Amino acid sequence: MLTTERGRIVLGLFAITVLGIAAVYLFGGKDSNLVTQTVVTGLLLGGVYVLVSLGLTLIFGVLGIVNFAQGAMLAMAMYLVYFMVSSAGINPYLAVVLSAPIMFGFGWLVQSTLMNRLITDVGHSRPLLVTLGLSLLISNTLLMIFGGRPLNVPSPYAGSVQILGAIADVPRIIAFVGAVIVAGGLIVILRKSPLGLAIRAVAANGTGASLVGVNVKRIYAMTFGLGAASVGVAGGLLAPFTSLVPSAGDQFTTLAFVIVVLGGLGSVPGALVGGIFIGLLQTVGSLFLPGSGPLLLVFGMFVLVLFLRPQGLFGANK
Amino acid sequence: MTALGVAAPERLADLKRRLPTGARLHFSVLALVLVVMAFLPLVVPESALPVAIRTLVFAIMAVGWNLMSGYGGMFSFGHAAFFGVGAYTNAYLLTAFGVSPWIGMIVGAGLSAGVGVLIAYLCLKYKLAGSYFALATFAFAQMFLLVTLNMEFLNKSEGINIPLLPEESWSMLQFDQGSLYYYWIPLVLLGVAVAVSISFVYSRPGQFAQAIRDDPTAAESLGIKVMKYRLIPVALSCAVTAVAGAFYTQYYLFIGPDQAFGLHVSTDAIIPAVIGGIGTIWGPLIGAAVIGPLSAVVAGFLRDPPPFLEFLYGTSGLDIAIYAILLILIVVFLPKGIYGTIRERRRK
Amino acid sequence: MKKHTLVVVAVAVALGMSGCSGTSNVAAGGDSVDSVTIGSIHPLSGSLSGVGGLMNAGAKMAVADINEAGGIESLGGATLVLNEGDSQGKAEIGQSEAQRLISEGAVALIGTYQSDVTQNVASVAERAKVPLVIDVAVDDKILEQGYSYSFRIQPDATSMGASGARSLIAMGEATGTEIDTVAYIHIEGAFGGSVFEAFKTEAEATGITVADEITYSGANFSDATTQVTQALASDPDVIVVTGYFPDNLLIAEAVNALKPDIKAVFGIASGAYDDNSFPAAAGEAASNILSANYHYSATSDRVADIRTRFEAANGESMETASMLSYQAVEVIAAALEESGSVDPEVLRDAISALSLTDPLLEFNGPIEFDENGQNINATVVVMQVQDGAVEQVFPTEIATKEAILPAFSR
Amino acid sequence: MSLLVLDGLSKSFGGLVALGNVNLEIADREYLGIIGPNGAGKTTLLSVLAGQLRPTSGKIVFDGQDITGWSADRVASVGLVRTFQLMRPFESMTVLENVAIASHNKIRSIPKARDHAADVIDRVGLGTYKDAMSGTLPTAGLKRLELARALALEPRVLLLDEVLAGLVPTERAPIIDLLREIHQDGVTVLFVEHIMAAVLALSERLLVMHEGQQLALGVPADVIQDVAVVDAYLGEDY
Repeated sequence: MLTTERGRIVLGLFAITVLGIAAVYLFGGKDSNLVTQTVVTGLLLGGVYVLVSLGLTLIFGVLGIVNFAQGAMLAMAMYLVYFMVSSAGINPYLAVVLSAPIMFGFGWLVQSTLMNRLITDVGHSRPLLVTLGLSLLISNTLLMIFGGRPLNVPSPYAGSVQILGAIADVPRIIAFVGAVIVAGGLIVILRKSPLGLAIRAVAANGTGASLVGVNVKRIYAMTFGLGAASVGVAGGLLAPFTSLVPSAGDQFTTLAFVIVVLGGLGSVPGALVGGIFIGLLQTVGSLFLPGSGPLLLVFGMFVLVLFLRPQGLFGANK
Repeated sequence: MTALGVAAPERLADLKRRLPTGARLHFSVLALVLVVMAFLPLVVPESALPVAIRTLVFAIMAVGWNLMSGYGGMFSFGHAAFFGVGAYTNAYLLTAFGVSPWIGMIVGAGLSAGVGVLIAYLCLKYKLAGSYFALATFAFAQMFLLVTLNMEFLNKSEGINIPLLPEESWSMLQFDQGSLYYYWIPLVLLGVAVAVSISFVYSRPGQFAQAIRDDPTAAESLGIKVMKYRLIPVALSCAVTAVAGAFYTQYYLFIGPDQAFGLHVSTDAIIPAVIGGIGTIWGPLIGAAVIGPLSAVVAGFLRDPPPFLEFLYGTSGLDIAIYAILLILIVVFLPKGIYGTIRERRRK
Repeated sequence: MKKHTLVVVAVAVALGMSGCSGTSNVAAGGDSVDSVTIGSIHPLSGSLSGVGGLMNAGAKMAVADINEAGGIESLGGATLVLNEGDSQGKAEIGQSEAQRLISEGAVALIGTYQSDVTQNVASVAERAKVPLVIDVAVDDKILEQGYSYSFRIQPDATSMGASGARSLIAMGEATGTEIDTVAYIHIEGAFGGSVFEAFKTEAEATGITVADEITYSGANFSDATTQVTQALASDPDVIVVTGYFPDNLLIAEAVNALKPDIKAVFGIASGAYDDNSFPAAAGEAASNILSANYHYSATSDRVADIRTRFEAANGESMETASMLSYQAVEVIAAALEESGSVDPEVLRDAISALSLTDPLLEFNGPIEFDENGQNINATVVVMQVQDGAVEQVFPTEIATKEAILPAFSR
Repeated sequence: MSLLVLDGLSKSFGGLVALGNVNLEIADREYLGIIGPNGAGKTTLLSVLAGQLRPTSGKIVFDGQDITGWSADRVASVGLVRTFQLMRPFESMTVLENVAIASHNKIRSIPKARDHAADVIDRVGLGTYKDAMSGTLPTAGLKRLELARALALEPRVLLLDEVLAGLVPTERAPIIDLLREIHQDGVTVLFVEHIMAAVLALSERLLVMHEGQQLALGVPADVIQDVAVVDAYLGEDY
């Protein structure tokens, strides 16, 4: 029942997207090369959004934490990679392998020392304020250590390739592929591993899970850790094409929330589909709307989804 | 005169009878607090005045936020929307039509209440609660920001400047730099906001709103119109917040999209209320009194550190990092906020 | 009754406060004082803390240099003291910092980098009757308020757009490069919008077509490929760009990836293209990008000396914004010297009447302010990234390298 | 004439029929007991009557007025008031405030509403807890609070959902007395309850429900003899 409904939604969204793009080709009055380029760029941008949202969908979906430190954690991961690349001279993509476990440890620590004290809280204000404080703390600590001047991580694979006549930046393609791999990895962990089973049990019913012997607080810490590790990978993959400033991640925080709600809380495939959809919407939108117009489009859609399907595209009915 | 003299005690007695003891106590404390605070500028250095004024603005916003989110139980993460509507209404009416800021303040409060009621009505109609409600209000604030950026008549991203007058004017709410009226006026506005809070909390609609917050199903089964009594605190909340916005514009003589609708505006309203204690009369004030000066105090301390901390001097970002740590610690270790925790201890 | 007493008390106290707080204000009229305080306000934390920190360091260095050279002679060798403020990039914090600095005795202010913060600080300065020397802040509107205490060293947005257009045209003629159509990509908002409008007016007057105007939101911009592709759809000779560092970088990278058949990427008031960290950050993509902007003089020995010492002291290259902060302190010091007074109102008149020769930036002449407070000789020069370094290429009198135009051979 | 008429009342959730074609006429001042195993649809019936759930089909007529599909607050204000099996106090409030919320429905003045609430509280025997925070009450106290809030609305029909559940026998007796008293004061009562002794002691008629259907209706003594009832009800629970 659920799978068919999901199937319908994916199919529907896919059809809407394809029809939308077709309409832009046919009636948009834009050069077809431009549209192709826009679609390719949108897909790749979607990959970036997916990377940033994957961690959040776990943290928001399982723990119910509106994590406003998501962007700052992303910046932290980027600086980690920068530090490893600039001091040890290692390949940035190798540095990702190291930054993910470090970020996992960081996330685990945050949840077990701070956030776990707040889980009995019925309101949402305290976890939110703590992550807000955390975000300030992280970005200002980065400022103290690295300064505010833009830094950069050179990609060993800089350059671009042609896809269907459109130009695509190699580091961005790597990030896109990375997004799919991370999503796949998370799906496997959640579906196949004992930890994943425990996480899903806790997400579905924390009290019930604790009754059958699951250490809920430990699972919470692991989940936040897993979310942070995803952010760690994201930071590493984005660093080669981002100007590193302590606030570099902030612009992604709000969009990540839009994507996670759109996809459905805690749904990894939802974040994947949602991220790509928002990337496309924003990029194709920018063909027709100047300046912040596409962003307005994104938020307008966000509110519509909240009203009409608050459980998100992939979320189970409440 | 005699008639008045005779009537007054009667009226007072009547008032006493109508007001519950709790409300009477709160009103007395409020009067005392206002009187004490009115003399505050006389003892603090002049350079602290801007910080004190900013703190008062925070406090008004927090009192407003607390009405909707503390007593109404609807967590707003988009109070910037209501602050901004108040600020821009005042700025626009003043610059385009020369309308007095006092009137602009009232119009802005009304408009903001209307906007807030509409947004909350939509959110409640579609049964958004908790984080979803918060994110929806946040999305509306963001949309207001983006729309303002594209509104020619609101000067787009440039914002609106309040023209400087050659001399002080009560009707145009403009005084000399450093005038203490800039302190006393928001103090009075804060007093009014708190008085509104107290009256609301102990009123019939206020009691209904709190019952709905605690348990909407039970409240409805007792004959309470849930939607109506949820929207009343929303309207009051938005109006109070809009007043803060209007005063902000008059004091800073400038409002832009980011100053009006930025994310930090929403958090400025939330932080003092949470730090002080959600759903309490005095929480927002105490929270503002702690948080408002905190970053200035930390920054001041670091500008002139004791000798053994000399090496910290000039490290940019350190003041905010310390502020962030203090914020986290207060939130984590005082679950009900400063005032809420104290009250709880006292009860036990 | 009660109210009146309150007012009286308050006024008395306010008077008392202003009396005791201004340690140096009272010693007006050529009296010798030990020290003179200048307040500086820059974004030392927040997203602009990088450039804010550099500017603050520039101002600090100017103060140190002046003190080392004997302080303000006409005030009996009084030393300068820099009281530093952090706007955090927020207008209201900037305003309260300005008030704090003034109440702590600053006789003049410098700052602030952002237009909205500067706007707020300017109104504080005006009301407190303390001069504000704006080092960086581009918006025309700041000086259009009719304020008499605000002065700006850098050119405003409109004049940058217009002179950017003139420079581009002149360079095209000088190198024999035909420039008929341009596409313009700029950040949404007052800054981008007013530079663009001025450019368009000037360019169209000389027969250049502005074929397309593409705007983007600075709040959310992580890939410029669409914008650049869109700009290329109108088949321009040159893509003109106005925006901040990260967006400029993205645009340069997108152009490099697309390798279009255009003659140049030409930044006007661009945050990145003449920044010394840009060539390293963009690598190949930086190569031959042009930028019309105000710039520290690359031909002056005095500037070279300041920059060398700055880099030695701070470990970072001294950018133009930082040089402007240095310059702003010099302007105030010169006015102090001229007036021999620490009365801010007298100081204002001195700044207004100033003619400061040997400016640290490539300007048309000495720093002199018009009745609005705008430096009349402020102008832009054109720079180009050549062999991994930012070089001045136009006008030819101040060029450090010859311009490469067409910039790309494709 | 009947005070409350249920005409073909049905409620289903998705494919699940929670209430199937209930037809019932309840006279003014009647005391109707409703029994049935868990999941029989008793609470659903109360929720539909109280307006919390909208019936899938059928009609509810109260005092000659069709109230089908009315919102819960409207139903409550015309005098059809329910209590909850799982008690739902307003936890941030004292006992007095909890009850005053209900009193406020008819009484606008705050002190008068409080006086009224205090009377009701005394009547249900919670007088000593008047100023206690409602969250701190023991189960028996919360049951009385539920009752007090409902009574403060001065209902014509009381819909009681297991007010005796979770109480030890010594706590039950005074509440049973109270319920009898309320009924004698002229209130019609629909009494969903598991405690058979109380049901038999109070009810004038007894409705037995099973899987959403009316199984039997009549004088308690007769109904209880019915074999089907024994099978359906006692067979499961005892």
